[in-house]
Amino acid sequence: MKPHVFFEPARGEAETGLSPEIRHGVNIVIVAVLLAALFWFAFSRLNYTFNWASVWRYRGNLVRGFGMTIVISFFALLLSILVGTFFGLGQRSTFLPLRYLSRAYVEVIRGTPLLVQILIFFYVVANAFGIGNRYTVGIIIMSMFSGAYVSEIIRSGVEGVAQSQLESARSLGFTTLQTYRFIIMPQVITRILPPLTGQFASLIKDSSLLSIIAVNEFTQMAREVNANTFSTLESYIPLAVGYLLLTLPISILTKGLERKYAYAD
Amino acid sequence: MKPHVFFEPARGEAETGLSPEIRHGVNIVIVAVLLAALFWFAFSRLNYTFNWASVWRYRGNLVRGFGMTIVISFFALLLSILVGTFFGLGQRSTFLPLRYLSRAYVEVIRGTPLLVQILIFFYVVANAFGIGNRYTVGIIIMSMFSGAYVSEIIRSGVEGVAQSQLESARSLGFTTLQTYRFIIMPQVITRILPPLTGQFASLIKDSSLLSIIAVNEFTQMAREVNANTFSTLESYIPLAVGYLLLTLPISILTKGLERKYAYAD
Amino acid sequence: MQIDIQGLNKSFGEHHVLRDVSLRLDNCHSLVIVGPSGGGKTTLLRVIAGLEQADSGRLVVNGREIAFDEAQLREYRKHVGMVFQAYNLFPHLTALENITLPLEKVHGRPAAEARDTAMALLDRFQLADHVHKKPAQLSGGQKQRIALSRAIAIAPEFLVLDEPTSALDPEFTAEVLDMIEELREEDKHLILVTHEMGFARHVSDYVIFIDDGVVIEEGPPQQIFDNPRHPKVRTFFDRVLKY
Amino acid sequence: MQIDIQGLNKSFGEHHVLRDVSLRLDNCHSLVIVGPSGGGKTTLLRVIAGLEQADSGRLVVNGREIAFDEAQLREYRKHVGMVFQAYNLFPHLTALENITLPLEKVHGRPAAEARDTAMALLDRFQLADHVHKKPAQLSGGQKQRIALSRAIAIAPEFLVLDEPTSALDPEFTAEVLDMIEELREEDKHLILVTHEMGFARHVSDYVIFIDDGVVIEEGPPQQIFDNPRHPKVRTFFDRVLKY
Amino acid sequence: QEAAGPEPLVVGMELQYPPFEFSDTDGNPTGVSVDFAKAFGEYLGRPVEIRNIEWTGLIPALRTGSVDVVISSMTITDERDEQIDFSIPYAQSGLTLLVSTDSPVTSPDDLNNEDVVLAVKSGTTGAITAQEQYPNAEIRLFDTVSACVLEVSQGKADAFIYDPLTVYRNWQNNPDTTRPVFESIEGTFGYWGAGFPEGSPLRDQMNEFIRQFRADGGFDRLAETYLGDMQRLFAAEGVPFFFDVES
Ligand SMILES: Nc1ncnc2c1ncn2[C@@H]1O[C@H](COP(=O)(O)OP(=O)(O)OP(=O)(O)O)[C@@H](O)[C@H]1O
Ligand SMILES: Nc1ncnc2c1ncn2[C@@H]1O[C@H](COP(=O)(O)OP(=O)(O)OP(=O)(O)O)[C@@H](O)[C@H]1O
Ligand SMILES: [Mg+2]
Ligand SMILES: [Mg+2]
Repeated sequence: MKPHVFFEPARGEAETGLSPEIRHGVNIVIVAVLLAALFWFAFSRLNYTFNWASVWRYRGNLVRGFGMTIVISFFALLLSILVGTFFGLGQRSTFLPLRYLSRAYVEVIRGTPLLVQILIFFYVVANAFGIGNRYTVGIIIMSMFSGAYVSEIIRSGVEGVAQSQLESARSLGFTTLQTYRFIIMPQVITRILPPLTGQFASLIKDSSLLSIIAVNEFTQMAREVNANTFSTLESYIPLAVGYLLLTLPISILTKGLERKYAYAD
Repeated sequence: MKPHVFFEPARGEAETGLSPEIRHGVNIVIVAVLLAALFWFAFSRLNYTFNWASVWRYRGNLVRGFGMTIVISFFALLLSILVGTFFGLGQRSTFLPLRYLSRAYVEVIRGTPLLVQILIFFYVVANAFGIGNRYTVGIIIMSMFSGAYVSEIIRSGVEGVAQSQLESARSLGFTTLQTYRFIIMPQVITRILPPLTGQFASLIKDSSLLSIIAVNEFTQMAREVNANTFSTLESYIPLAVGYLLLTLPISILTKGLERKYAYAD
Repeated sequence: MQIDIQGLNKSFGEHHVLRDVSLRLDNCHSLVIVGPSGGGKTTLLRVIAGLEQADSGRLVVNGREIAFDEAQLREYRKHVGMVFQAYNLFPHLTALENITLPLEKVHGRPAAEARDTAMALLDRFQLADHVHKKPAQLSGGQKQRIALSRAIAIAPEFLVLDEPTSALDPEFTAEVLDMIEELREEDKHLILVTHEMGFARHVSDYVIFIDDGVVIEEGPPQQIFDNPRHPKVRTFFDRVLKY
Repeated sequence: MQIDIQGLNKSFGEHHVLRDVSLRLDNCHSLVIVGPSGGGKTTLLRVIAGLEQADSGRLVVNGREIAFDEAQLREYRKHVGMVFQAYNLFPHLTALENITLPLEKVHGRPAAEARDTAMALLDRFQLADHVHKKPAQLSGGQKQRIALSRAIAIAPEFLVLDEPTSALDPEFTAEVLDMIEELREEDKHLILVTHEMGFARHVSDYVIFIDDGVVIEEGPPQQIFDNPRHPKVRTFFDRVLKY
Repeated sequence: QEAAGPEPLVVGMELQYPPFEFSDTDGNPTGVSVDFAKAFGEYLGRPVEIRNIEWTGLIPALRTGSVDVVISSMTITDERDEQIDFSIPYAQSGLTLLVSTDSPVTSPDDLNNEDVVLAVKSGTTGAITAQEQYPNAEIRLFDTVSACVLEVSQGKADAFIYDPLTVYRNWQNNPDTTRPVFESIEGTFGYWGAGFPEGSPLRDQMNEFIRQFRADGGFDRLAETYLGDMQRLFAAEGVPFFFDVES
């Protein structure tokens, strides 16, 4: 007999009598225990004595860095959606200079390291145009950088919508904006959310490179604590936990949206 | 009159008589000139004398780092497709322990900084299991990291395939593997290639973090040259160009695949 | 309804789908297009509905020239109710929302009014139990009825229907016939494609027969159905009688 | 063909779509299912084709019990030719590839043979000019003809057809009739849903009428069409005559 | 193969600090620390394997035992000492300033001022010093020396706190926009030690070796090879030289 506690009934198959909550709960616990055991084993093999006291002394710095990361990421995330939408649709424009500008933008930004972009943008471009505030510049760079990835995600989503749907919308007299708002967006959102969530997770973590222009965000602070206390694992484990605290809510939110907008076709 | 050289005819609109090659060529040149002008202006405002000679002496190091990045990225890229496919489909499995393991994997890997993963994996996990070769470990870490993002991209693609298509395949007697191979894959490839290309670009650049475990790849070498020559921008510009040289072929290749597999629906 | 089509041509690549189609009607309530599969019926309908630009030719409907300019066309399409051969419902919207969304967003009707309009039509088509289902949960005939409701709900100047009864059983086909009668009384017009000859005969004022992109016969239904001149048309109708 | 259905039930959520359907046929070449839209015809067909599991009940086709076990069902489905109401062609494959892919991959035919089989069918359906088009470039009737060809190409034990002539003009409908005649001679069987009563009468050995998930009348075509006992069935056929 | 020879001595260093530890144009590790490490290997009779590890990774590498010793111009501090064991000092250095030509700063005494912006490299003794001694100044932490230099040369920061060697070289590269202040910052004089995992038996051998190497004039030879002009400049500015260690 198939051990029903481990298997979900396939589409079209009848339920097994076991409540889905119990089945899922049991499996979540099993996986959690398994992973915990793996790490416990690995750490126990390690000849390393944890020294949390010295890191604890620096908790203030970590919290400040965490706050900075939240602020930067939040604005950059919103802006990168705008930037990504603009260049994503720009690549589909019939106005060719815009189309090629969008393509060049995507290729150059995706193709070069963020490190170099930050250096050049801050010390060359922003300098030439007299933009001095490093936080503003940081948010702009992060949204430009992340926007390039977002734009390709959005473009592929929009291109996945069936022509017949666009035609249907046209035949009903929807404007282009309305078509995007009411027809395309709800149809692609479930498809673009998973890669988009990944991109946002990357954005949050990549913002750590802003430390190169002395934006003292979370990673930089952890590095600093590490440099001061020389307890590497002790300062980086809170770092991992902190980032998880930032990315998990986004994951949960987007999972919810995915479910909300799910429809069969 | 609409300036036809800047506009592509819309779907269903007649051609304008101007050959598409000329139109596209002209616009590519215009965009290129525009961007060049912008950077020329920015750099001319910068009070900085470039000293390429000292960087040139270190070209050998840069080339070696470049080679290392190519090798690491190449294997990690291939492996990350495997890892991503496994966990992407794992999330759709009816075998619940696998499903939750896949979800946990994606959330933890995407949610925590690569830096921390490298440190923990190399110094704790690989250490406990006695894997010593840092290049092997580097490739494994990079593919595990990138695989989490790839898995979500693949999952969203696969979930975007219409139920009716799967049913059609089932009714014809295709096996699951054949359905993925002949029906799902060709239908999703155009949709997942743009985000996947972005992910591969990220992978190539993120591999620079492996320098923390003494894998001397491209970025590390550029930083070193930078430190050794006391130059500030001269070593980073070749770095940007080098990464572009790696990511552009991937972009071009995937654009080609996108076109090849394109179909209307 | 006034229709004036002159020398319409349309190709897809090598494939010449409409060849020099010309037609002039001055006072016609319902134009029916019949002909063999792949003849170009849908393509002609799409050109008339302003969804596809012809390669050459001129098209005037009710005194309005249909030029391929999106802004103008949008205004035009707002007043055309279209039913696609494949229905083209929005898969992410419920049956009800499929009808109310264009009413609210394109025609600016208040939500309550849009809902009432939609519910009245859905009731009439016996869909009251299915208003909150999405297209994937509906049967073929149910989808077609919703597509019809969506087209009629906007109170269009005229209707363009591509095989509107292909998935409907005789009962609902009769219902559609009744509806078309009512529209005729309200002085609304329609252009439709069908391959059900009984239905075509009932509904048409004027019939054109398209084969391989060419109008090979046209005229009032009595003439076309009972007395076709072109041999192809004759064999076509003979087949209907065979079963 | 032997069919033995006992107490079949199927619900989608609250909606009870098939209610206690039972049917026993011992020697029937072609079973036709008719009834009003939304009555459950497609659902019943999908259960018979092994695509949907019933909530309860038993189903035996040609002595083989259809249980919901994917591995077994796959073997079964390989010998059933299915045409869906919405055709369900693969949009990324050309007309030809839509037919040859299952032949090559599922039935292991050599590429050349698969191609010949496909071309013969496509020729017969006058699709020789369209073999390299993808579904989006084909007319409704063309798509339906390809779906039919795909189902027939695998030389199935029996065919399950959901409104296989809904998009076809009388000429091709007659062609489909001829084909079905041939299949009958080859001792192949079919189960089909249609709402074209003329077609149903021609093609059927046995007819069942499903309304609201219940078989309300069944019998040989003469009895059902000329002498229906159930009042609902009677009014249903009366409508056909109205136009 | 085990018997082919003694196990190699694995030495960790960040090859980003010429002329102490860096890569030559062929990519081979070279510099004062490299030669020093090799001499130590010879002393032990073990071959030396240099591993280029990013600064942050050095101490974990020691603590998890993936390298035997770190010789990377690392200043001995109390906090580092808590995590690893240090040898006796083998070199020393103080901190000096690279100042923007636009800045009014002329000596370290001007730094503890609200109007002053200090650029420091994260994780260095310069960063620690800035935070401890100049709480009133605005302190910006950067990842790289080049960013610190750019800040100063573009006038975005007043001064960059780093060792005299780096300050000298960067001033040479940006003579129009920067100037050095070689006067050592008070209390920043630090000793460099080799790092070992806690309790490593190699430490005593290293201590022994350092004394012997100094006595043999090994450090003077290294200074001559790698730091010739620098030694003269330090003398002219009155700055104590790297190898003028007492003990
Ligand atoms: N996008 C396209 N690309 C190429 N050929 C096309 C395209 N659209 C339609 N065609 C071809 O044009 C011809 C006419 O198609 P159309 O859809 O107008 O036929 P129809 O008369 O509506 O047929 P049916 O009754 O089967 O729906 C067909 O042969 C079809 O294959
Ligand atoms: N997935 C589903 N979820 C909910 N209801 C469904 C689903 N699929 C079908 N139904 C409902 O089941 C009923 C029967 O559907 P079915 O497709 O079998 O009808 P049908 O007899 O084939 O009708 P038609 O002639 O219109 O194709 C319909 O009322 C339909 O709305
Ligand atoms: Mg058509
Ligand atoms: Mg049906």
